[in-house]
Amino acid sequence: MLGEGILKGLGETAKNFAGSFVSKERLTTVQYPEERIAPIENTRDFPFLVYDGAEDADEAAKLAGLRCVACQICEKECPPKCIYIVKSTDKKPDYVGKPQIYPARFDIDISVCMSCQICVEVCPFEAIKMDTEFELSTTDRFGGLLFDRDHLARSNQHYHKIHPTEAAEVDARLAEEKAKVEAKAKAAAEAAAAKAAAASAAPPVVKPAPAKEPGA
Amino acid sequence: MIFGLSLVFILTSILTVAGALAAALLRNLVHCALSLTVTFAGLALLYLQLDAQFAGFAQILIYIGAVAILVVFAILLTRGSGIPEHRSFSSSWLAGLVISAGVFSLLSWAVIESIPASAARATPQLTVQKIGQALMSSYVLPLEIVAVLLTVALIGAVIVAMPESSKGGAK
Amino acid sequence: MTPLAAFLIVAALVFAIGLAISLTRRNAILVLIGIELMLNAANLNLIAFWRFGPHPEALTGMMFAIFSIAVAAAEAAVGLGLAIAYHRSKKTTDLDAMTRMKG
Amino acid sequence: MTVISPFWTNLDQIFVLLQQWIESFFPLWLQPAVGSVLGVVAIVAAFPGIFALTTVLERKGLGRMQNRLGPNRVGPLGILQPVADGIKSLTKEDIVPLTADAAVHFLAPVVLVIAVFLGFAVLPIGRNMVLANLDAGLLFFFAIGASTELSIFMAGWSSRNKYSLLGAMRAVAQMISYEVPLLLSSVVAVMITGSLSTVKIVEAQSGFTGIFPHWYVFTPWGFAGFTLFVIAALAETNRSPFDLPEGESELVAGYFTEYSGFKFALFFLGEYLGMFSIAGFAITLFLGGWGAPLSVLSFIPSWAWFFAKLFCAICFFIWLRGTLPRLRQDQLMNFAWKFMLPMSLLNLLVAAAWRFLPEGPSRWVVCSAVLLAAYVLLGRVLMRHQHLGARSYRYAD
Repeated sequence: MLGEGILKGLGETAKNFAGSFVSKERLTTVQYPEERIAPIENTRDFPFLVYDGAEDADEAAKLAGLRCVACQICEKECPPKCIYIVKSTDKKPDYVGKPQIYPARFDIDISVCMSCQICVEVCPFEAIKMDTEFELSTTDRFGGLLFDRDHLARSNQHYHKIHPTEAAEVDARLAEEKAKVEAKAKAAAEAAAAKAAAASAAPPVVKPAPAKEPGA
Repeated sequence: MIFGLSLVFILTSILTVAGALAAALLRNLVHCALSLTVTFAGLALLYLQLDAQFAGFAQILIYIGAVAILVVFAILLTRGSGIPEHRSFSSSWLAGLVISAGVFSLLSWAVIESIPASAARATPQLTVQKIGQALMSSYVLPLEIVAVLLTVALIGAVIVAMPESSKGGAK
Repeated sequence: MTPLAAFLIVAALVFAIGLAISLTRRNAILVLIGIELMLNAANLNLIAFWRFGPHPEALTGMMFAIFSIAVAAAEAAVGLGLAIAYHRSKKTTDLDAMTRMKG
Repeated sequence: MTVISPFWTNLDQIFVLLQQWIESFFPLWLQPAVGSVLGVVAIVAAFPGIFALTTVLERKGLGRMQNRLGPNRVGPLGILQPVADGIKSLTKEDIVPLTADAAVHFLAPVVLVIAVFLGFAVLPIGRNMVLANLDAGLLFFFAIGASTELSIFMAGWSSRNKYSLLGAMRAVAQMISYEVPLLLSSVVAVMITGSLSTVKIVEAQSGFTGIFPHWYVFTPWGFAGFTLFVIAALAETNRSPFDLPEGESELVAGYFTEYSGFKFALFFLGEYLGMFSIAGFAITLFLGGWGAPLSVLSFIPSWAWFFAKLFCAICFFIWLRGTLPRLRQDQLMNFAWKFMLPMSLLNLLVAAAWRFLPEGPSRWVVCSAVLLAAYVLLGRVLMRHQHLGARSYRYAD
């Protein structure tokens, strides 16, 4: 019969219309500035540099804890080429104490960045992660959106706050690596000490069979 | 009341004549058609002044509503014509002008000479109902004839204007 | 200058302009517009005479005008149909070129 | 008619009394002019006000139908949204394309709004509250309605771009082919009333039997005429299922693509006012104009009833817009010439039969039977070659 479909359709919209006044959960609109929904776990907006140190550390402490060693892999891998790194001339000790180069200048132009997270994936040192901060509007279109190293550096605690699970894994891996390095360093130190002791106890004897292979 | 005529009449007649002149002189075809519509509207107003309400509204409905759109559609359908815009006047335009001027002077001379200054008639009591009854009683034959004529004419116009391909089947 | 004479003058003027259009313009559709104007001028005459005539309640003038409006509309349709058909076959609506009846 | 106490009659005639009171300040020869000017001012103020209200109503209503809130930022509950839209359209820059034909481009919205406002002259808003009580009022309205097509064509042609010309052609073709059923379905009410004057049509529907009014919509031919009139009215004003000319998806915005700023607002106003005037006429012809729906309620002023019915008509238009998908051009034309036209011609026949059959249930049964049979038959003819089975996706499933 002609017109049946129309009446069914009208009934449907009428039900929606009436329903929206009656049951509140039908209306899914979130009044953005006033109400906010919590960002889900792996939201990502623009990268930031991680440093191990206190949340409110000063410039020097931030730089000291900075994990980035200016290897420029992320700069090369970044599709829109929005990362610019200038290596430093001197070195600074990293989290295991080994002296490493650090970025004298590390700029990201977030107006170019497309939040693809490739820099995070390629970074071997867990130095760059994706932030969830999206209210970054500025009046100045060029300078305002070009973040330098100090602006990008955020503490590990912040990283834990925004991506808890991921941060935990990263910390576990770093701790384990640190432990391995220390174990090796300790073993190397023992071997050095043993050799030094052996050398001092029998200097004239021909070099004895090598000592036990240090712990693998 | 300038020399015996009401102001409204003068304004509408100026509007009508201006529209007609514009239709004659304008170069762009669609502008001619639109000025034609202005003339139709002016004429409808003149009918209303002559208390011919039904004729005035019928004029608006039929002419402005349908014929003007028909003319404009025809103009659009025949746009690719070969006439270069600048030579839109036919070769013997002067003769045409002289003839129409002669006709106009003849008509106006006849009008001024023959019409006695008769007193203004009382406005006739005219309702649409009377027109309806007249249509049904004394004019029923012309009504039927016009009805038949309209259908035949329009079907003919459609067949004439139909593109060759679909008409081929009719042969 | 009685109102009737004024109306007739206006009608004559519109008629003359319609005649001028159809005589001087080259485009077939504009000639049809000219004819349309002439028909309208005639209608105006009819209604003017009906209104100022001896017995207006006889409705003859106005009925005549209404029928003539209907007929003029039909005529316009047929005329435009012809113009479109001619344009489709000969790709021009130039009146000076329409000299042969064939085709 | 129950005796209406003087207070209510005054309230009912409050606008007429107001008009006479203001007229009394002027010299006698000037009074009719002042009266009509007041009427015009009232209409030009009232209906654009309703237009502003409708834009909010439409956006909130459509929102609610789609499980979302309508605009609620500007003013409490979004009431000031039309003010914001108005200022926005006034301050927006008015761009006229270079190749456009400036004169016609400017005239098109003006002609549209003038034609639509003229249509309100013969609309009876309340008891003896009609601006121009013309003897052939309905014919005047349809004559003016016919001239809006011209303004749409002027807009489409003068903006000199393919999309607007296409949109204009579609709009004009649609309006012309739906004007025929619109006129024929209104002739039914004229035939039974015996007069073209809108005031007489409303008076013919103002009687009550028991508490039910004599509205035409409660008779079989009246109901059929009403539905045909409303469907044709939707097409005439390019709204809801028939808004193909402004098909955003393929025609950008149809004939008013090249308009911006105030001229676009004028087109918008013209379209909405067209909707109000045609809804007003549907009310006048079939829903008893300013008559009260129940004799008991006739103490409420007549103009209040008219505007209440207009409000319901607007809500119905919005409801339809929220529900129905857009019709394709050929479906649109098919529907007009193959369903609407035969139905309205048949409706004329049924109304004639209704008039000459004796009173009582017999003519109800005959008329409704004829109309229903025709509806089912025509419906089947139209739906014959449409396989309305479940929709099959070639690749999806």
